[in-house]
Amino acid sequence: MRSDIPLSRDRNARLVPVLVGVMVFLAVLAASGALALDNVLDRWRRDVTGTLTAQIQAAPGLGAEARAATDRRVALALEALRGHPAVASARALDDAELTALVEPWIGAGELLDDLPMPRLIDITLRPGAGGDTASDVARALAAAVPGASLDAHRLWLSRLMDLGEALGLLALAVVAVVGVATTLAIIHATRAGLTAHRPVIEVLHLIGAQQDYIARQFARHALTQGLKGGLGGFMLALPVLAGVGWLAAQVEGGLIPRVGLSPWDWLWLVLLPLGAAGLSMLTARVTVLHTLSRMP
Amino acid sequence: MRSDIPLSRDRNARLVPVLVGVMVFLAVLAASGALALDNVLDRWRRDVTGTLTAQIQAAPGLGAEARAATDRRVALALEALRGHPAVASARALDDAELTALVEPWIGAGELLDDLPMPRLIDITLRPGAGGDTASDVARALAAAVPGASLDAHRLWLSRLMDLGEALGLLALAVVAVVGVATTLAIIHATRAGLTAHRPVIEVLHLIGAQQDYIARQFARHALTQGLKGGLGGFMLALPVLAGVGWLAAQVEGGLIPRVGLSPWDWLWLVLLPLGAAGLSMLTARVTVLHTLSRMP
Amino acid sequence: MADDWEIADESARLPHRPPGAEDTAVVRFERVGLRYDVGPEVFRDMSFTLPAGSFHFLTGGSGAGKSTVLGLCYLSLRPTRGLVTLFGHDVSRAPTRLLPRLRRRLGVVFQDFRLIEHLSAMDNVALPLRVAGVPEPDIRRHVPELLAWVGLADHLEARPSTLSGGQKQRVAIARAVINRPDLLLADEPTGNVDDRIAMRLLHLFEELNKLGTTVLIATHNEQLVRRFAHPCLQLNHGALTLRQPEPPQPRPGPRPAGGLQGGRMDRP
Amino acid sequence: MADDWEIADESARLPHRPPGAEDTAVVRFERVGLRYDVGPEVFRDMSFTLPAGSFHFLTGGSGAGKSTVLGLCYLSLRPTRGLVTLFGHDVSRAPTRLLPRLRRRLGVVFQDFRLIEHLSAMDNVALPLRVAGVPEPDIRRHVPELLAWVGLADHLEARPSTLSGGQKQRVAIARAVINRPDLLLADEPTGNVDDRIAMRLLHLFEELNKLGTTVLIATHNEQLVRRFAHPCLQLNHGALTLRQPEPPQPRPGPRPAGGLQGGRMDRP
Ligand SMILES: Nc1ncnc2c1ncn2[C@@H]1O[C@H](COP(=O)(O)OP(=O)(O)OP(=O)(O)O)[C@@H](O)[C@H]1O
Ligand SMILES: Nc1ncnc2c1ncn2[C@@H]1O[C@H](COP(=O)(O)OP(=O)(O)OP(=O)(O)O)[C@@H](O)[C@H]1O
Ligand SMILES: [Mg+2]
Ligand SMILES: [Mg+2]
Repeated sequence: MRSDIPLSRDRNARLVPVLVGVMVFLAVLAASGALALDNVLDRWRRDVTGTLTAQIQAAPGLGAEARAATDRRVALALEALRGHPAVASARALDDAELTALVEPWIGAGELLDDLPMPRLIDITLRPGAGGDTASDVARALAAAVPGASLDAHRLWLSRLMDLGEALGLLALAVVAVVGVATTLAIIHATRAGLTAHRPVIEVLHLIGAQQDYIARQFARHALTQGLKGGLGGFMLALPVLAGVGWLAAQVEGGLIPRVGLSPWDWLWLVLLPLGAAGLSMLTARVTVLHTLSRMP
Repeated sequence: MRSDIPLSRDRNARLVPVLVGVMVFLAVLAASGALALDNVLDRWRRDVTGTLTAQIQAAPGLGAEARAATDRRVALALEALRGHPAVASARALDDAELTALVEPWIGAGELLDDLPMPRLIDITLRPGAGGDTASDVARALAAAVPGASLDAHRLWLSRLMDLGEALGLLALAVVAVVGVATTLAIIHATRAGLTAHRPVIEVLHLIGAQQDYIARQFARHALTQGLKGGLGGFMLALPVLAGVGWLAAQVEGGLIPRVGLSPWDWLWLVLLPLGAAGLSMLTARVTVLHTLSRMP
Repeated sequence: MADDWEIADESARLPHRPPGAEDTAVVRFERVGLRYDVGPEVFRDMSFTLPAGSFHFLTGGSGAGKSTVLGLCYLSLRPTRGLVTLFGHDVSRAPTRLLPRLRRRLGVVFQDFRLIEHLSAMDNVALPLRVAGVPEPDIRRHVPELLAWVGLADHLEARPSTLSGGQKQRVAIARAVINRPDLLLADEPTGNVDDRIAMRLLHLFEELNKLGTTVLIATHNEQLVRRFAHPCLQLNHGALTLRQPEPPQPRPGPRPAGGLQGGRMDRP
Repeated sequence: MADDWEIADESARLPHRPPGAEDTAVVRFERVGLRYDVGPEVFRDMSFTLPAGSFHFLTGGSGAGKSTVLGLCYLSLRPTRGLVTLFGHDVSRAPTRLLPRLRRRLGVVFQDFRLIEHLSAMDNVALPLRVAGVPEPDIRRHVPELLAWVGLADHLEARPSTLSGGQKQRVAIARAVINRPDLLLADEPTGNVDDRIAMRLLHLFEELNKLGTTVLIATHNEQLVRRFAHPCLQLNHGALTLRQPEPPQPRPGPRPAGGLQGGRMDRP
């Protein structure tokens, strides 16, 4: 393509790239936050949905006899659970698993062997189990086996999940609001940048340039500026994201899954600066054509 | 004060208020998020720090005898706990409290009375108890009373708390980053708005206006514009905050405390638009004085 | 410069204006009236015709409406009433697609120059050629030549803000004539230059006129009008009168022979 | 208008210039040189003096440096070499605090007008008064009077962009003279108006001059220079020569008696 009007020599017009940069920066932060939250929720969902844990109190006393009594209770509980219509499968955790679970809280050692440890049963529910299934199973279990109860912990986690999902929706809503604000700001900055160019548009018009020729000049200029700003803002956001990721990795507990972004998430994030630049370009085009349409 | 140069008649200069508005809007959202998170953490902290719950398994069997045996275990556990140097006080939950706790999971009714319910003991630790105090207490308790254990649930919550605190720090960091970006954007928009006024500054200068007179005109203009934009952005953020608050209220669980902002928090939020307007004013003043200082 | 500016096959470039058809109207006003927004009518019932190849001055007091008449001719304004035709097209009813093509046949010197501030003198003058899609090597050849001819060889890369008033005006004139327009409209084109340069610029316009360009020059400079024997449209209280040139006066000094060639004019 | 513009106690307003001290230099250039950035020197070793109460023209070809000389006088430029004094102060060494006070004693008509686009004609003209802290009621009285006098009574509230070229120029002149400056610098002040208005404006400048204002007018209009018998500074290739007025020519038509009074000039 032949040489065009060198609009980019206009040194006053640094505002648009800087503002697009700041906006993309903020939008990337907001979007990656929402995406990471969504990922966490996803893992929780996979962990929690459709599973329960039953706890069977150990029979009193120490020694082999008491153990045998406890084993019987567990067998009884398993039978009761497997008979329940909502339960797909039930599996008792073995000693090693139990020890591993308790160890962090009470410490390892021979002490553990002496304690009358409660037993745990992993229950998988049939798909489509309703919200009160857990209470139903709990009642059935308690009736069948004395000293057996459902683990409130898991139940509570499932509630936390609901909360998390609602918070996720909320985060998405906030991201949407940030997105709208960002979009408006980019549109406005681009248009304001063009008001400084109104005399140029007028002269080009009076010189006999086609509307499309003029609009293309400015759209290309805006695209370049928007890309510069958008990619700049994106680049600035990367170290911040890395820092946040590092902090998050530091605090990862057993419950909180690894916070991270999938390749698909990255694709979404990369679309933000490109979208901002495209938006700036489109705004320039529409604004210029609108300005021209009001000139005779 | 006498009539001044009516800068506000310049209709092209709507960019600065709009951008200040968008920036304040985003900053208010970010800051109120951080403040609300801080509040949640604060309540968790108050709930969790220095308290533990011990669980005492019910003695096997039903009826008064078994109950009495369980009561003895509780008394034993209380004694052991009160004797522990890290424990400030220990209190057994009474039947009503226990029933209230279990009810949501298992359902109310006579069934409950029949079940051998485990007992709970609220433990308050002495201030300054270290991180491994809980394990220490747990070991002492398990040694003293068979079937007694510390509630892993609370322990886990304390870990969640640590996570939450780290996340809170992280949120503050993000808010700081947003704040810096916002500040830069407002400074830049104000300066860009002034480039359009450079000929005016020049003419005023050549006409013999004092530097301070010129700077004051533009600073006042920028303050007005900044206030307009900042308060606008703040007003727009209010319904969003209300919506988020409503959503949060919907999902409040027993564990998640009420998400809300204190009057002090609101003071901080109100400072944002005022600060933005002040920033805009200061930027205008500095920019004009700088521009003037480079004119002979 | 010379080769490109001397005529060669002018008729080929102007198929719409067969040689000898001097009576073809390039601009025709018929009972034209114009008002800005809600203001009073600047003029009304104005009628005149600029035949192809003619050369007219347009005079009138400050605020009489000269720039307004020119604005109607270069399609920056639409008549509130009446008919304006340009190259035979009714401008009020011409389809929008057509207007850029009409505008490219015009050269306009604006009273306030309207140079693009962030472009160099060269890029400003090159603008009409770029817009018309002229190949870049041609632009690189023609533009410096024309700028040298108006005395700005040393200022090719200068931004308009670093040029003196008269230098800006000459850049504006160069931009108006660079594409050898069919109709040249100049608004006070000599207000910022001294008499010598004014003469030289007027000769440039006459030279273009001889190549077939229709010329209309709005000016306050009575001397200029008297010195160049061309008919003059006089605007007075919204009424237009045509004044035929007085019997030719002696021209000041011999007219330069190689009209459009010649050296620099800067700091004469 | 008349009362305020007719002299009353001029000496009281100008304590720095005792009556009769005509030899006091308002502007003095001593071997002044100036270059823009890295460009060539526009002129060098320029020396001249404008005594208090004098009236000079400044002529020279386009790009000769007239606007540059004026820019040095109104403290928009600093000399690269040599000494410029204004009202007896060396402008290169005067403390920054002092400069605004010196500038308020000037009235400047810029070649490109430099009107503030978003202010009405009235507000533009009122600017020097506002800056000097004149009470608003006085502003409301003086400004419309002066604008009426230059023929813009109908355009008090017009934005500069809706004014014709000559109307803008008259607003610029009104702004320059509204505070009865001690030194009036005008750059091509009649480039956009017809001869009648040019005469009228020149008479305004002479009237001010009689009240004690020192006047320096840069112009290309040889006719004007010839018609008003004032000394003329001629710039030529960076060198300045002073030309004393030729023996007085017959003035064109009787000079208006009530010099600064009179009707409107719009669309004469
Ligand atoms: N954009 C506009 N909006 C409103 N009024 C305008 C506009 N442009 C010009 N006018 C008015 O129209 C009248 C004619 O203006 P015009 O510019 O045509 O005068 P002119 O003959 O070119 O004068 P000059 O010689 O001073 O340039 C003037 O009174 C002017 O105030
Ligand atoms: N800001 C600037 N930067 C660089 N060069 C400049 C600047 N202003 C003027 N010049 C150059 O200085 C020289 C003198 O310019 P000046 O404006 O003083 O001329 P002038 O006599 O006023 O001409 P005119 O009659 O055309 O207005 C010119 O060659 C011009 O290009
Ligand atoms: Mg005009
Ligand atoms: Mg000049």
